[in-house]
Amino acid sequence: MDIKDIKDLVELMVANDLSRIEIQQGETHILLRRGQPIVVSSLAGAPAAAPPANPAPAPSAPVAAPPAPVSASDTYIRSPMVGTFYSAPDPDSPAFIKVGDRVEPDTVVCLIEAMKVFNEIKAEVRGTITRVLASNAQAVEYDQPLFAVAAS
Amino acid sequence: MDIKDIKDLVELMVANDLSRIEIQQGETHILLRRGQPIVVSSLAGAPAAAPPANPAPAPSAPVAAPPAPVSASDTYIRSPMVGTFYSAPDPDSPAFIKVGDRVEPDTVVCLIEAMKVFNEIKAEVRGTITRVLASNAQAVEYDQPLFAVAAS
Amino acid sequence: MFNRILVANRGEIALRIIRACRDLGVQAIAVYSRADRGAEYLNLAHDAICIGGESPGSSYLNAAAILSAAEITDVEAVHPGYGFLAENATFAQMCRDCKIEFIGPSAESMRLLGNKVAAKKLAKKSKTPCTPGSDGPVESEDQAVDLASEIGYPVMIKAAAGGGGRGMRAVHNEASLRSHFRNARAEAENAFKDGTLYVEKLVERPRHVEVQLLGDPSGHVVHLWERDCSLQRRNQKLVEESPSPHISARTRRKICDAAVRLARAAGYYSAGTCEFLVDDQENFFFMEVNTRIQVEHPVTELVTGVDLVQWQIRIAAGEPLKLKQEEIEQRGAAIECRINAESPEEDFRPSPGPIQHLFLPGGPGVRVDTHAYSGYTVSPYYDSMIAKLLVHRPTRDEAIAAMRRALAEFRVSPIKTTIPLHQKLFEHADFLRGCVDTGFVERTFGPATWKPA
Amino acid sequence: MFNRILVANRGEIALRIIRACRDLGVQAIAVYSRADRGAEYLNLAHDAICIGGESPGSSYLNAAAILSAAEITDVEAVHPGYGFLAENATFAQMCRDCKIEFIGPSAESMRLLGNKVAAKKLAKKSKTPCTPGSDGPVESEDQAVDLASEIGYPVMIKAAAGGGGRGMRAVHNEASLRSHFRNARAEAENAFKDGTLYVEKLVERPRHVEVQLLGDPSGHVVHLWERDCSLQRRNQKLVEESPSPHISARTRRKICDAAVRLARAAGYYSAGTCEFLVDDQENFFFMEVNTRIQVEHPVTELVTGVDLVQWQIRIAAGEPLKLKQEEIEQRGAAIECRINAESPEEDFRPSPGPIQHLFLPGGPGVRVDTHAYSGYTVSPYYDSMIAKLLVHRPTRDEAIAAMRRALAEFRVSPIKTTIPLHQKLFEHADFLRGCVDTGFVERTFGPATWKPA
Repeated sequence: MDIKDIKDLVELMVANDLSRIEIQQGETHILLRRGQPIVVSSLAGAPAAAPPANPAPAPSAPVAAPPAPVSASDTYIRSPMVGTFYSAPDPDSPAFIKVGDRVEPDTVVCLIEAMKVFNEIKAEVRGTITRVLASNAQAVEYDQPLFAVAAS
Repeated sequence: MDIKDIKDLVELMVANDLSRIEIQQGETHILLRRGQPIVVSSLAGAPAAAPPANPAPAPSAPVAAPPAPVSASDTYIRSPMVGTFYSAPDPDSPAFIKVGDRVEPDTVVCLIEAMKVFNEIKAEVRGTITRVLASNAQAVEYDQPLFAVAAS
Repeated sequence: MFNRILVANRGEIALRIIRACRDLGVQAIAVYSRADRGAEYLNLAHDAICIGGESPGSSYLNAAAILSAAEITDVEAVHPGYGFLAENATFAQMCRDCKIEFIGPSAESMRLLGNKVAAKKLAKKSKTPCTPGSDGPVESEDQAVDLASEIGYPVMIKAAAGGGGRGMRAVHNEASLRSHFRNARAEAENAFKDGTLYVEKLVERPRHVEVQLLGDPSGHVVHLWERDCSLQRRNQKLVEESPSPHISARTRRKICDAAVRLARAAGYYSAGTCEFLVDDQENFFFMEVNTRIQVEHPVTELVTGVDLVQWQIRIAAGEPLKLKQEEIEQRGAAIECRINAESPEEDFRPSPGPIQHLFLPGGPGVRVDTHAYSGYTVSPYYDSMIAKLLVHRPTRDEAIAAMRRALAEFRVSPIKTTIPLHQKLFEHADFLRGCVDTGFVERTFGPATWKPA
Repeated sequence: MFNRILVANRGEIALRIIRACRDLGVQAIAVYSRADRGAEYLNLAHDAICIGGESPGSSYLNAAAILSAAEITDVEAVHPGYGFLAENATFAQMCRDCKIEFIGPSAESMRLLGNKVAAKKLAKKSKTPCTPGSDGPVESEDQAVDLASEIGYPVMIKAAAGGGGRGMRAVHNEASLRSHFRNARAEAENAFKDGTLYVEKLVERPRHVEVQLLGDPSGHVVHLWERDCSLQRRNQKLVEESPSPHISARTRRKICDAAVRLARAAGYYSAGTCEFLVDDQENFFFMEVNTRIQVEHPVTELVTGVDLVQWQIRIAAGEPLKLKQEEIEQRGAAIECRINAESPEEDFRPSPGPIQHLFLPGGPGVRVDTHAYSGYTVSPYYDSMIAKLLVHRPTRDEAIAAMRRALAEFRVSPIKTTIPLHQKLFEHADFLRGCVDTGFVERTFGPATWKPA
């Protein structure tokens, strides 16, 4: 990753009117944003299917499962990457957040492990957690809703 | 053609709720009808494309041409067979009918020649001819509108 | 070559003939009934003309209407496809009397082979093995009983003019023979206006193996190897394949040579098919000759690389059949599934109506012949086949895997199709092992097997 | 054989790989970007997982996301398809470091052959003819000028790391060489982060002929004959065929043997393609090796009957390559048209958007590879190819007739496609005679020819 790549990505964002690009590659982590922070409501598109708890499913058990229930009024904190969801910094600690907690854009809400790297995921929105949609150690897709938030 | 075939055709009509079957085979001519005489308006389906005047078109000239203009209020006397349309009993005689003439169901409106046999075509409807849609010696398809009739 | 021919049929076979015409640079004139107006395949013809109403009798079976259409469109030949008038010798003669070539064999050989008794006589003459039985009409019930006890039960009662299983009865003893003889005759009377019956030995658990033939009027006849059509339901073929998994190379040679001998004896030309029954010991018995192109002809096209419909047209146009027997190879394995608009769950009741979504399979080794598309309406007036799905792969096992893949890709809604039955067939051990007979489908997938899970 | 592999690509090639997996009984896990969510082909995979946003950088080019997906779905191998990460040696190494097999050649041979200068060195070592030119990087403008005057104009400036025509310049005299040298270097810098240039003799009116290769790690390498891809527009292939109409049987042998020698010298395994330029005298010059499956691979599958994608997977799973060179026949003629969602009338501007009606061609000799269907939306984020239309017939003339027929059947609306261009190509005397070069399309079908009639 050098400045050239960043330039390309920015061009790409402008050309395609993307509001956010986030890339995690080995050690490198890049987050680009344009305009207001992305807040996708279920009206803007069906949420991704939620993978099952087992991060390495048996060949017989497909990853896809019925999507988590969502309501039009909610907004979501979505997974910015494919990986494994962890609700707490370590098995002995309490979860980063629970239903009813207020979050600020920079509040860390969970960890997602990808390629042996644990990534702190921030809320990116301001509001109150209404539901937790992913369970600890669950495999998650890109764009998958992790938390429902009543914005404020 | 024997009584068995007729029986089959009748079964077919009943099974498929057909209102009319007409068959011309060499010398044989068969007409079967159920319910009221068939009167198809242009609402009931687009009219057949009208073949051009030349009954034996050059390979370059396709038979199909833009359909004759039709209006929803009209009903049609349609060709009961594929063949060549003749508006008069012979070249020296006047046409069987012209615009403005009243027709009864058994009024002969034209001849259609198929397999060297000249078939007298009857109006099958009661009304006044509003337009003549086929021209003399023109090749016509089955079901093609020949005359527009204001029913009465 | 012809400049212009009339395609006297509908649906997928009309499209198949139109495609052959385009490949040959011949103008195809399509005919259609009011029910088929607006079908997409008509746009692929040079021109299309409406010849009658929905009922086949007023359109596709209406010889006068078809010949009138041929006259006003100035065609040089008529291709009848299969079904409808394809095996009607009178129609063939009518065409030729009008100086319009009928794309098929001579009316004489159609008549000769169309009559089962005459065809069987010819078969014997040309040393083609036949099932033991009455070598002619059986006049009376008693005569039938005597014959049956002589050749031994079970025996088959068949209509001389028969086809499609009508007028056919399998009987296992004198009592059932006597009880079925009369109604078989009545059925034949109704179906074919000819009550002539004959009786022959019933081949038990038979395989259906047929040989594809091509010939020209000069007497040059070749075979294009066999097709196995043992997967049938009520005498309707469901799956066809080549090579046959049931016969050895030696039997293959013998059966193909026998078919060629018979065709030569009949002075046969154009495309045709000689059908045989084959028992477990690979004994084969002549059944009948179909004097038309068949639904399942693409199976042979895939394994031989020969375009059968193009050859029908070429031969009718007077081209000599250039194929040499030793050049015709049977390469790899090909299988066809007939996809019908029928509901297997409801005893295969036809399921006509509009198709909202149609996703066709594709990719390696797949051929699809269909006149259907998203937005097409399956008409209730004609047979329910909406597509022929074929695969061609180096081996039978690979062909089966490819067919499973293609069946999974094939999506039709909302109408019901036979795809679920085909998917069951392609998982069944007996079919995979290649040992099924013509009764297999009804024994294995009868109504009981379709109870809602 | 693997139980489960990840398909690290999208569109038709993802579907192609999924089909190969189904035929092999391997579970395919598809990955998709937010733009491809809901695409039909994803339903044919055992499972599908979203790996990123619309931009390739965040999804199909995102090695970390793909490997994370591979980890959580527990696959044993990754198939990269073509484009995206297919020729990225680093990604191949990353996969193998994670104990996930990369379905392709070794990272070493990818690096070796990915570098034009190194590849050319190897070609010379293995007696594969190369275009005369700098046998290494050209450091300065002056050095380039000296070399050019030595080998004679016209010459080609090329980027060592190049591809897709970027960093390439044809110059016909010293002035234009000097003026283009600098911006070619800048372009190479931008495109490949490597400004290394080299200079070689420009082959005028060249044909593009490439040889399909298969090899296994034991060193067994075979060729599957050639493809002719001379019909190009701005270095993008439009039509590919096999056999090449441009070369004699003798040249065919020589060029195929040369490709095999080079692959052996590179210790190459899996599927690959060796590209050559051929001049009017049938002299051929090595261009480059593509270390991936190619868009046009089905052309070779049709003439040889060999499933290339299945073999890629088999070889990656450790199966020995069982094909013997003498058993690989080139049968009949196959042609592919790339159907792109582009408007020929508007200088081939991409024409993305929803497809309302899609009627695919079918019937004898036709193969269609497409992920599109009625209701599919062509995404603006990725390349514009929506289908590969292929025909396979006994002769080139018959293949051309079949392609004309299939192009006429192919209906896509309302988006614009390149079908009108293909229809013009298949009527053009030069193409029919089989004498075109890589500049033919731009010379003959430039913007001027698309003026509204």
